[in-house]
Amino acid sequence: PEKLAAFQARIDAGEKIEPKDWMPQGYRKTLIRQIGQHAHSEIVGTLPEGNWVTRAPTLERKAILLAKVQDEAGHGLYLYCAAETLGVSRDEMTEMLLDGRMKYSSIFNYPSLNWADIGAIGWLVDGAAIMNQVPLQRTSYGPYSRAMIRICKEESFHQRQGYDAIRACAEGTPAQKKMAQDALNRFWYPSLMMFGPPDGDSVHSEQSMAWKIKINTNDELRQKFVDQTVPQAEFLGLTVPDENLKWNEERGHYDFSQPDWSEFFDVIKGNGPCNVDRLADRNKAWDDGAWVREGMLAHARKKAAAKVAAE
Amino acid sequence: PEKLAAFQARIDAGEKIEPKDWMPQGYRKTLIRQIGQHAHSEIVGTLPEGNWVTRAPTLERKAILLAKVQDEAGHGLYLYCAAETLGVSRDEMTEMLLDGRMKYSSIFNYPSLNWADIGAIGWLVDGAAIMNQVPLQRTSYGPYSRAMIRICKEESFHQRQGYDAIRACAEGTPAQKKMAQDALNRFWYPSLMMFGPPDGDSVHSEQSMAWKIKINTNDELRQKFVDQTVPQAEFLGLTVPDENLKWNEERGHYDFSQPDWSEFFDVIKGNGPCNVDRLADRNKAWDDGAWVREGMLAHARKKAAAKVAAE
Amino acid sequence: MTRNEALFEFLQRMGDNTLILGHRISEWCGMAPVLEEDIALSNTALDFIGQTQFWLGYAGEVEGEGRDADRLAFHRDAWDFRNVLLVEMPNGDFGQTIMRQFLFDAWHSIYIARLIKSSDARVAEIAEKASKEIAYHLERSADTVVALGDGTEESHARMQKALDYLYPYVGEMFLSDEVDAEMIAAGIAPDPSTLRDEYDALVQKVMDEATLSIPGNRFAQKGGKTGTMHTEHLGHLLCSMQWLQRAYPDGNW
Amino acid sequence: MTRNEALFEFLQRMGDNTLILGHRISEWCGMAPVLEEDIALSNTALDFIGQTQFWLGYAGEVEGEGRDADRLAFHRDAWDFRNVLLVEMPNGDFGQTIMRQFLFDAWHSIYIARLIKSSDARVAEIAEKASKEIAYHLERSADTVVALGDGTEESHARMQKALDYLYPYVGEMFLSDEVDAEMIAAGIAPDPSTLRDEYDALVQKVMDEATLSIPGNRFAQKGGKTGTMHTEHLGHLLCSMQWLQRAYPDGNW
Repeated sequence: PEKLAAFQARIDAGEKIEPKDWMPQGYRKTLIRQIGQHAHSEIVGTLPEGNWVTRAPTLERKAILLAKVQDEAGHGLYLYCAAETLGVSRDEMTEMLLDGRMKYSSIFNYPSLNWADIGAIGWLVDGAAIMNQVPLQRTSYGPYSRAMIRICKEESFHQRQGYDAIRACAEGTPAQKKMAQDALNRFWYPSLMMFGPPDGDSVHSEQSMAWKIKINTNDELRQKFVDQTVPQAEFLGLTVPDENLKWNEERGHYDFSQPDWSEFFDVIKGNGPCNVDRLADRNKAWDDGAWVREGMLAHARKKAAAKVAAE
Repeated sequence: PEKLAAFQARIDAGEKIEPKDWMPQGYRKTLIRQIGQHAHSEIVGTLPEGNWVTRAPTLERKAILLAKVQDEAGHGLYLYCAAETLGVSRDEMTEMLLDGRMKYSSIFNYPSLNWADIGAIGWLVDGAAIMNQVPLQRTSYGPYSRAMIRICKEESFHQRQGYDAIRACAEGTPAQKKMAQDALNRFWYPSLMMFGPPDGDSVHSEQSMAWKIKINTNDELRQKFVDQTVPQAEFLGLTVPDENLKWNEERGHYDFSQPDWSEFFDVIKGNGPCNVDRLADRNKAWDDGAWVREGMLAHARKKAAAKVAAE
Repeated sequence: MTRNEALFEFLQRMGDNTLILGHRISEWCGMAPVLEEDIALSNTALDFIGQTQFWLGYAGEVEGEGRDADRLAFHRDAWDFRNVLLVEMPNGDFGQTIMRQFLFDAWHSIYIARLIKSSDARVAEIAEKASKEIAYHLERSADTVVALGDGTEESHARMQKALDYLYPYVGEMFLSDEVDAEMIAAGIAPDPSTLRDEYDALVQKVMDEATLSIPGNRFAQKGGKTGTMHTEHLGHLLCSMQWLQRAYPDGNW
Repeated sequence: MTRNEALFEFLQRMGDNTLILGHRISEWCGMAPVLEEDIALSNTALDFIGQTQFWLGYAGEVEGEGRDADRLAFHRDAWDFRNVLLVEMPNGDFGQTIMRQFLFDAWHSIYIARLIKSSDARVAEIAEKASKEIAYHLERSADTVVALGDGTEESHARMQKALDYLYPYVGEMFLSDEVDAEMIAAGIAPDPSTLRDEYDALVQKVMDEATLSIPGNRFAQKGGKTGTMHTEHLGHLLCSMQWLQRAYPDGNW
C-alpha cells in the first residue's frame, strides 16, 4: 500500500514508469492487455488493406498503400517490444491473439468492399485511432509513451493520405463519388464505436485514468472526433449517415446519434462480419509459416554453433 | 500361335473382340495404354477449359463450356469403364497418370491464354481428336468401339460449338479478331502434332493397324485435318501460321510445313509449357479428395452392414 | 418503392443467388475428388447458369432500361449484387462446398415450391422449370452431406467444421424486408420468415442422419440480399467472372 | 524494328518484370510467416512498384502515344506483357516465393550493373537509382535461401522443391533476340546471353551454402519476354491487378 501510494505519486507528478521500476500487478496487466491489443490491431488491420493492395487503381496508390502496410507492421513491432518490457513475449501474445484470448480493434472486423474504403480507413479509422493515441503520448509507462510518439507521427501521415484517396473518389466520376459515399455510410458508425462504449457503460476506465494509461473519456474523444470529421465530410461533399447530426451552437459541438451498441457488443462477441475470416487468416499465416520460423531458427543455431566451434 | 491366327482371323473378318474372349497380351497391353491415355486426356483436357469457365464472356458461353466439360468427364468415365473390361481398375490407371507412368495427349500441355483459345480448342483440338477417333468407331475391341461411337457424336457437337465461339471472335472487334488469330497461331502446330510423329518415325504403328486398334496412318490423318481446316480458317478470315501452306492441284491436297518435332519430343519428355502444372493440379485434386473418397466408402460400408444386420 | 422496383429487386435476388453459386461451383472444374463429382458439380453449375438466364433476363425486362441478363451479370459492381452471403462464401474444401450447397438447396427447394404458385405468370413458369433441377440438387447434396458426416472420423470433423463455419449465413435467407413485403402483397412470393420452421425440420433431419450438430448460436450475418454489405469474397469473385466483359466492353461473344 | 520500337520493348521488359513481381509479392500482404518478413516483403514490393513507375513511364514517353506508366500497367492484356515467365509464377509457399525472388534478384543485380553504363542517359539514371535497392534485395533473398536451405529437414526439402519447380524459368532471362540485338548495337543494354556464367557462379555459390542441388535439366521455358506465350497464371493476376481500372476506365484516382 505504501509502495502503491509512492507509485501513484510518481504518476501524479508526471514521471514516467520504466520497465525495471516497481509497478502494481493491475497496472502491468492492464498495460499488457492494452498494448497487446493495440499491437494486434496493427497486424490484423493490414488485412482489410491487403485486400485492396492487389487491386489498387494506380501505381502511386499502390505504393502508398504498401508503404502504409509496411509502417503498420512496424508499429506492431514497436508495440510488441514495448509489451515485452512488461514480461510477455511476442510469441505468447501472438498465441493469445490466435486462440481468441486477446482482442484486436473491432473495426477490423468490418470488410473493405470498394476502393474508397481504403481512403475511409485512413481518414476515419486512422483518424479515430490518432484521436485515441495522441493523448497516450503522455501515458505514464515510458516505453509505451515513446512508442506512441513514433507511431502518432506516421499515423497522421496515413490519415492525410487516406483523406486524399477518398477525396479523389469524392471529386471523381459519379461512380467514384458513390464509392466514397458508400464507404462513409459503412464506416461512420463503426468508427464512432472505436472510442468504446459510452462512459457510463465503460469498464476499466476509472483506474486506467488514475494510472494515466487512459487519458480522456470515451465520450470526450468521440465528440472531438465528430467535431473534427463532420466539416471534412462536408468539404468532400459527402453526407454523414446520421439524420440527427446538427451543430449545437450552445454546446459548441455537434449533436449526433449514438451507434447501435448492440452491434458493437455482437462484434466483440465474435459475430462481426469478418471476425472468423480475420482470425482464420492470421492462424493460417502463422501455421503455414511454422516451417519457416523453425528453419530460420535451426540455421541460426547451426551458425552460432559453428562460430563457437571456430573460436 | 494357333490361337493367335484365329484371333487375327476374327479381326480380319471384322468381328468384334469382347472382354471375355481370348486375346494376346500385346493386344491387351496396347489397348490399355491407348484407352487409358485417351481417358486421361479427357480429364486433363478439362483443365485448360476450366481455366476459362470462370471467365467466360456470356452466360450462354459459360453454359456451353460447362456442358462440354461435363461431357468430357463423362467420356473419361466411359473410357475408364472400357479399360476396366481389360482388367485394370480406374484407380490403378489414375495412379499411373499421377506418377507419370501413363501419358495424356500432349496438346493439353499448352496453356489457354485468351478466350478465343477455348474456341480454338473446340475447333482444332476436338477437330483433330475426331479425325483420330472416327475410324476408331470401327476398332476391333467391342467396348472401345462402342465408347467411341458415343463419344464421337458429342465431340462433333463440341467442335461445332468451338468453331462458333472462335467465329464470334473473328467477326468481332479488332481486339477480338486479334484473340482469334493469336489462338490459331499458338494452336496450329500443336494440333498437327496430335496425329503423332511422321509415319516413318512412329512406333507401335504396324502391329496396331493389323489389330485394328489403329486404322489410319498419322500422316494420312494429318493431311485430312489440314485439308479440312484450312478452308475453315479462310472462312473465318484468319491466317494459318504457315508460309508454305499452298493448295497442290496435282495431289489434290494442301502442302504444309511439318511442326517442329523436337518441340513435340520435348513436351513428351515433360518440358511442355504446362506439364508440371497440369500434373500438379491433378495430383492436388486427387490428394485433397482422399478424405472424401474414404468418407464415402466408409459410409457405404456402414449402410451395407446395417442392411445385412436388418435382414 | 414501386411494385416494379420491388419486383426488379426480387428477380435480381433470385438470379444473383444462382449466378454466384453457379460460379462458385464452376471454380471446381477439373478439381473434384472423384470423377462422378466432377460431373455432378458441372451439372449443378450448368443448371444454375440456366436459371440465372431466366431470372436476370426477366429482371432486365422489368427494369426496362435495356439491360439483358449478361449486362446485369457482367457489368454490375459488388454493391449492386443481391445474392445472400451464403452463396458467395469461398469453396474451401469439398466439405465446405457441399455443405454450402445443401444449406442453400434446402432453402431453394422450399422457396421455389411457393413460387410455382406465384401470381406472376413468368415467375411461376421459371420456378416450375427450375423446381425439378432443384429437387435433384437437394437430393444429391443431402445424400453427400449424410455420407461424409457419417463417414470416417476425418470426414465427420470436416463436415462439422463446414457446418459451423457456414451456419451464421443461414439466417439471412429468412429475413423479410420491404421488397418481400411488396412481393407478399402482390402474391408474387412468400414471406421468407414463415419458411424457417420447415427449413429447420429438413436440416435437422439431414444433420441427424449425418451425425452432425447444428450450432446453437443463431446469429445471422446479413447484408447480401439487400446489397448493403457483402463479404470481401464477392469482389474477388467478380474480378474473374467479369474480367473479359470489363476489359472488352464492346465485344460480341 | 526501329531502334525506338526496340527501346520501347526493352523498357516494357524491364518495367513488366518489376511490376509483375512487385504485384506477386504484394499478394503476401499480412500473410507472411513472421512480422519481419511482412515488413521486408512489402518493402521489396514497394521498391519494385517504384522502379516500375520509372521504366514504364519512360516506355510511354518513348512510345509517344500518350500512354503513361499507369495506362501501360493497367490497360494491356496478357499478350502485351513482356516480363519473363519466372516473375509471374505463383507465390506457392514462402519457400517458392523467396526462391523466385533470389533467382530473379541474382539476374537483376547482374543486369542492372551493366545498365548503369548504358549509353541512354535515362536508362543509366534509373538503373543507378534502382541498383542500391536491388543489391539489398539480393542480399536478403540470398540469406533467406541459405537459412531455409540449411535449416531443418522440412525447410530444406521445401527449398529444394521450390528450386526444382522454378529452375526451368531461369534460362529465359539469358535469351537474346532482335530487341536485345538493337539494344546491344546502341550500347543501351548488354547481351543477356553473355551474363549466364556470372549468374551461374553466383547461384552456385548460394546454393552450395544452402546445401541445395541445382537441377541438371537446363531446358528453358520461354515466351514471356517476347510475349508470345505467357503462362496461364498471368491472366489471373491481371484479373485482380487491373480490375478497378478496367471496371472504371474514366476514374481519376
